[in-house]
Amino acid sequence: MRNITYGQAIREAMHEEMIRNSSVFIIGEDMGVMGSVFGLTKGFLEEFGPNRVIDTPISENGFTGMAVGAAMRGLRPIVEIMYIDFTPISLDPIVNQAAKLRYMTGGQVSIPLVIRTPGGAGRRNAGQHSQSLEALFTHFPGLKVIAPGTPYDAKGLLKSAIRDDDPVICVEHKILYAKKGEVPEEEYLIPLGKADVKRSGKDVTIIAYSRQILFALEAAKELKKQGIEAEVIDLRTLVPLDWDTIQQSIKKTHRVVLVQEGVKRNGYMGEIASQIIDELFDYLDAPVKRVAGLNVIPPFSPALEDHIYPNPQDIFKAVMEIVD
Amino acid sequence: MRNITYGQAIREAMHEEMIRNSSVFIIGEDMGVMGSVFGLTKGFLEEFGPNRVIDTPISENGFTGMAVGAAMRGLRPIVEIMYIDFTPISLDPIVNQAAKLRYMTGGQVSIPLVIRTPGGAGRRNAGQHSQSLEALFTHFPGLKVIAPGTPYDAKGLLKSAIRDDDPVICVEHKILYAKKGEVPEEEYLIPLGKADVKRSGKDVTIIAYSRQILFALEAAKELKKQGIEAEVIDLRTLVPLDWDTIQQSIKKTHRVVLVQEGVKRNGYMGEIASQIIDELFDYLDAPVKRVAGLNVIPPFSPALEDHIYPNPQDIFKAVMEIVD
Amino acid sequence: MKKKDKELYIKFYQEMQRLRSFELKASELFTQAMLAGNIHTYIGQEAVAVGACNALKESDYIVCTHRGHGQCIARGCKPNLMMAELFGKQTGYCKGKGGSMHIADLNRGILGANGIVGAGLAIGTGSGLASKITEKNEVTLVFFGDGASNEGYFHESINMASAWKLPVVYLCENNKYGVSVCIDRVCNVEDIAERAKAYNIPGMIVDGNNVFEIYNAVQKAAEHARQGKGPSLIEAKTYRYHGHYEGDPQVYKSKTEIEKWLNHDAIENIKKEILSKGFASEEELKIIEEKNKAEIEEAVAFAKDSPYPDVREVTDDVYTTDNERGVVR
Amino acid sequence: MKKKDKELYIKFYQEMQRLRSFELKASELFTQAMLAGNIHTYIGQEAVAVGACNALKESDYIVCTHRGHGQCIARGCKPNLMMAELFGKQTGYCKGKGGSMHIADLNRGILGANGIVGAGLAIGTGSGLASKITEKNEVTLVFFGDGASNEGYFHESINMASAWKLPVVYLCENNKYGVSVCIDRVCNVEDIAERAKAYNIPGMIVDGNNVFEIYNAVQKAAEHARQGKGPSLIEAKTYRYHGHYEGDPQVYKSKTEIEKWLNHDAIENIKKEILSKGFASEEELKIIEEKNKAEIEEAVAFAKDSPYPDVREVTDDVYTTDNERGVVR
Ligand SMILES: Cc1ncc(C[n+]2csc(CCOP(=O)(O)OP(=O)(O)O)c2C)c(N)n1
Ligand SMILES: Cc1ncc(C[n+]2csc(CCOP(=O)(O)OP(=O)(O)O)c2C)c(N)n1
Ligand SMILES: [Mg+2]
Ligand SMILES: [Mg+2]
Repeated sequence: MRNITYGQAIREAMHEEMIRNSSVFIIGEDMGVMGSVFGLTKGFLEEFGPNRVIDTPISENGFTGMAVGAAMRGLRPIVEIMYIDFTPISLDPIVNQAAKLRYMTGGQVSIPLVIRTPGGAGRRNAGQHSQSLEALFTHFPGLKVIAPGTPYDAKGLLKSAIRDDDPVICVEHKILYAKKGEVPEEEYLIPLGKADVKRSGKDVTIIAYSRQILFALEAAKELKKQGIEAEVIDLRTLVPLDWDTIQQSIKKTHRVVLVQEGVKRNGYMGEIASQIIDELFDYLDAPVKRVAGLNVIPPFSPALEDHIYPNPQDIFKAVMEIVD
Repeated sequence: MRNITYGQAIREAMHEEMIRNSSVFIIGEDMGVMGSVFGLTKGFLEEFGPNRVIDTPISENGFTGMAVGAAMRGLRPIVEIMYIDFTPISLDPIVNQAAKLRYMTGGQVSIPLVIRTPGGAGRRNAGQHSQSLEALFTHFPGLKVIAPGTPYDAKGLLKSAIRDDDPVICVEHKILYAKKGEVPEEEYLIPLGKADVKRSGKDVTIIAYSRQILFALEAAKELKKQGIEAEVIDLRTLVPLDWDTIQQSIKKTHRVVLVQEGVKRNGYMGEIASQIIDELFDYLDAPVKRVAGLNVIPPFSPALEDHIYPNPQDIFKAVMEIVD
Repeated sequence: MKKKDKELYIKFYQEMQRLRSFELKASELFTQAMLAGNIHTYIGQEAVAVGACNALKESDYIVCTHRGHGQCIARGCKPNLMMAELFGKQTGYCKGKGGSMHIADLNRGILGANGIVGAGLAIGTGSGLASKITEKNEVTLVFFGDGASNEGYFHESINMASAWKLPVVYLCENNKYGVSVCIDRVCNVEDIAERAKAYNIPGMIVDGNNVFEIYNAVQKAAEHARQGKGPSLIEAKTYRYHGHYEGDPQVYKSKTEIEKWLNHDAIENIKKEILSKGFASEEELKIIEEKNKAEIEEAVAFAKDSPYPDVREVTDDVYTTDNERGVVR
Repeated sequence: MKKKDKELYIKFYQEMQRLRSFELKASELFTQAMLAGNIHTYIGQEAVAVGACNALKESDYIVCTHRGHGQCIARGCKPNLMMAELFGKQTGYCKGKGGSMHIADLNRGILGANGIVGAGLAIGTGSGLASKITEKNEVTLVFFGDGASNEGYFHESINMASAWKLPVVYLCENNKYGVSVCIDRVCNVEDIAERAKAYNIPGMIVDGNNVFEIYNAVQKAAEHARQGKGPSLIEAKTYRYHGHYEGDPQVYKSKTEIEKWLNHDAIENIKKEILSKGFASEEELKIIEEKNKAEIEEAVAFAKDSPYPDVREVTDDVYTTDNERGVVR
């Protein structure tokens, strides 16, 4: 199979869906003439024209709110918020409008909106350009949240998201954009809400998503050298959650390590941990460990930044703490 | 001791601190001429003048950002965001500015800012005026978060918050404003980061905050009739967390129920649950139960609204599930 | 022309009077604790909604404010389904889930009221964008308040609409107050319409208590938009008679100010004109009033008789697809 | 007067040339992968910062943008501590925690650069509010870009400053682009300064490549503010020579446009004037240049020699009080 980057996979997903459905359009900063700051929409303006590839002013709150309005009118906007760190400046239209309008109107409208936004540290972009804020969105009913970790998943999930009739937040990871992986030429979709067992194992379950899934797989390789077979579950979709896959795995392994890049306190893995402890208590042979980002602001210095989020070694160690 | 309302207690806290320190000022919508929509600052404008009690336009993002700037200049602003539901429209200055400026400037500045904002359901205010969003703030390092449940705690904590050199989010509950409780005439402070054991017990620990602490105490009374002695811990401060009090209790009771009003998914009790299961696993005799709001948007109808958040009965039942 | 004049006068009177009847009843019911939550009444501002909505076509869209009852009814919402919504009943426009601040009726191009001041400006602008993208000749009219004009939403939305010539009419209902705060205290321009200059679009000031002025201005602005010339900003100077919410003691208003506006009531004025022009007699107007009242009474009866939503509905409609899983955990 | 003229010419030349030296060096280091993250250089816009900062008093404040190096240096920041910050070293202004986009120096009234476009507008306005509350006669100058003028922050901040007559000078560096987007495509007014009308405050347009024009305009605006007359909006028309970030291929700019601006370079222009007026000789200017360069080289050496922050510092300074507990769980 061919290998393409995660960025290219996202580009293909948007491209195919824009061809498939003329209601799909792209709106965001630098999406047109520049083809997005990460280069994901190069050539789109020429191909689809300025009505469907819209370069906005720096008005995140405004254009996200506009996308909600356009979605109420039956269009299918794909909004890019250039960095997830800017979603706090455009949160109202996401969490008070897009997430709620269907419910508050008694089901009169659907909001088929996708918000793509890259998060993640590792590029020395400092405190306001390196956060992982997916946890915010999981707290608002009405939103669906995806966070792919591979090119294959990114393409299949984003295509499904664009076709979905609910608002979907697609959390990408900027470090992944350049990472390659197998992606078929043929069209495929990955349903929202299906986790993926990226590696089978019987001794411990490692649950992760986005970039950390790669680290979890690396850790699993090291663990194998110690004779430990880790099962690695990639959530892929955070909401709705694929509980079946989680529980099946834990019922088999009886041990679980949860991994997220973002700030530990009230990150999404706290939610997963507490569902596990509530419902699978009797299956657990060890504490549920979280491996997560420090409770700090992302620092700029290369000497500091790599210490704030988990690496494969951290995952390895956490597993070693709970297997004996 | 005299009985005053929670609203009155908050009012007194602000009043005393404004007298004590001329750097303290109030800024927000309808704080001056009207004395705030909940009546908490009536008379303040006359007493302290328009430079210290500022009626703003409807510009939450702007005036919250201004408060950050004023705090950098050494003043101590108390911002009111009229409903916590509007914090998504003013989140950037809170989470990207106030929370981060100290760290990002290498410790050059402190941001002695208090943001008071009422949350909570129960007043048939529908989806955009009834949320409990404290969980958002707990995810941002650099912020402290308090959520008092009684007049006594509200006054003592808010006074400490105003004196604190870090940004503090004070999450109030609109249903509590009219609730009365004992508050001494004499000045007192309650330190940030200290939980309060509101009731001692040996059979189960119930942890809650804000309005749910009252429900937890009601449930405890009912449980007593069943011969179950519940220990009720009021977190009061969500960040920094008083882990000592939590762990001491659980090491004694071996059972814990966590209660929050807000949406369950990724609410703050998920965080507490996962800390417990990670660090106190061996002390637990039963699953950690969360009693929390449904994962829905607050509905308007009185026939629906009271079903979305926990009541004492729900807490009672959750305890009964894990004691035998 | 005379013929049309007469019809319009009567129509406007009937509609404005109808809005007021609805709101007076809602206010009364609220005071009797029959309604839950808060309501923000439109009493005093009727001319704005009636003038504006009559200037639009059926295929057009509107976006309402938190003070949206009048705007919805003027656009054709049924008082009984509205009233049922205020009661929190299953038969309401939003099945009881939205309440006073969130009434929408997509069948009439009503994209909804909003509880977030200013949010409607972006939503309406997005509707304008949708019309542009789909090359439809519809206009979107956005109602918003003087207070809302100080939100970032206002600036960002109108800037984009003007840059892209979107078919939107921005109609500011300047009733002088955002809750208790007089716009003069928090804004350095005399008129909100001045702000049109910041976007190089037409700005118009109209007497918001003169239904014809509004009607004409909106027609003009809508035509401008339909011709692809982009948005306009209309400021309608008006006044709300009741508090911001029912029960608000309005300490922030002076008696003289209140009286001045009561003496310039849109409904009273048109009534006088109708009588003086001989378009209708006192009795004929009385009949209109009675009919309106009866309709509102019926609406109340309908609302009272309607069932509350079933508790199980509380988890419906969070999501369009896969709702159950999205709600369960 | 002549004397002062001469001094000013030389001073401005020296300072502008210094900023450019710093930025050219930073750009070079970035290309050599010596710097981490992104940097946004100020090359081409030097006149704005130098003119503006020289018009302020020591007790005044400034707020910078993400493109803030030049603004900081013009206000007196030390190139070595700046460079150390760009290197992520412990000796930098922010101990390596902020980097290029977050340099602040509270000792010089520099309230910091900001990575959130527009946020500085509110922070600076808040600083103005603080001056008003404490009845200090300080002025706060807010640098921001043409792109930032489309954020809600712009509207909300200037509206409040104008309503309350806060001592703030809003200085828009209109370099025509926000990243790749030409302001003309996303804004319907010719000049950002037009927007001053929406707040009824003075709006001025100046040649942003003429340091004296900026100097004079800011002096005037600062004086206006100091007299309690409130804020002003100054638009300085300028141009950035490099990409938005280093490495940006700038596909969005035309050659003719670039050339036009290169032919109107602030530093070249003042140099020519100095020579033609006989304020200094080529050699004297060369000496200034060499001195600047030497200072920058020293700064680089300082930065290179400085230690990185210790890993343990990563959890410091999240909180002022009770930091450890706030970070641990
Ligand atoms: C973002 C936001 N801020 C504040 C409020 C509270 N609030 C509701 S209505 C209102 C006043 C709005 O004033 P205006 O826009 O003039 O409309 P009016 O009430 O006069 O019709 C305020 C402040 C809100 N609902 N949303
Ligand atoms: C809120 C926000 N949106 C977007 C960005 C990404 N971004 C950084 S600089 C910039 C352009 C800013 O343009 P302008 O204000 O004109 O300043 P200039 O770069 O031209 O100096 C953008 C879009 C950001 N940092 N913050
Ligand atoms: Mg108003
Ligand atoms: Mg620019």
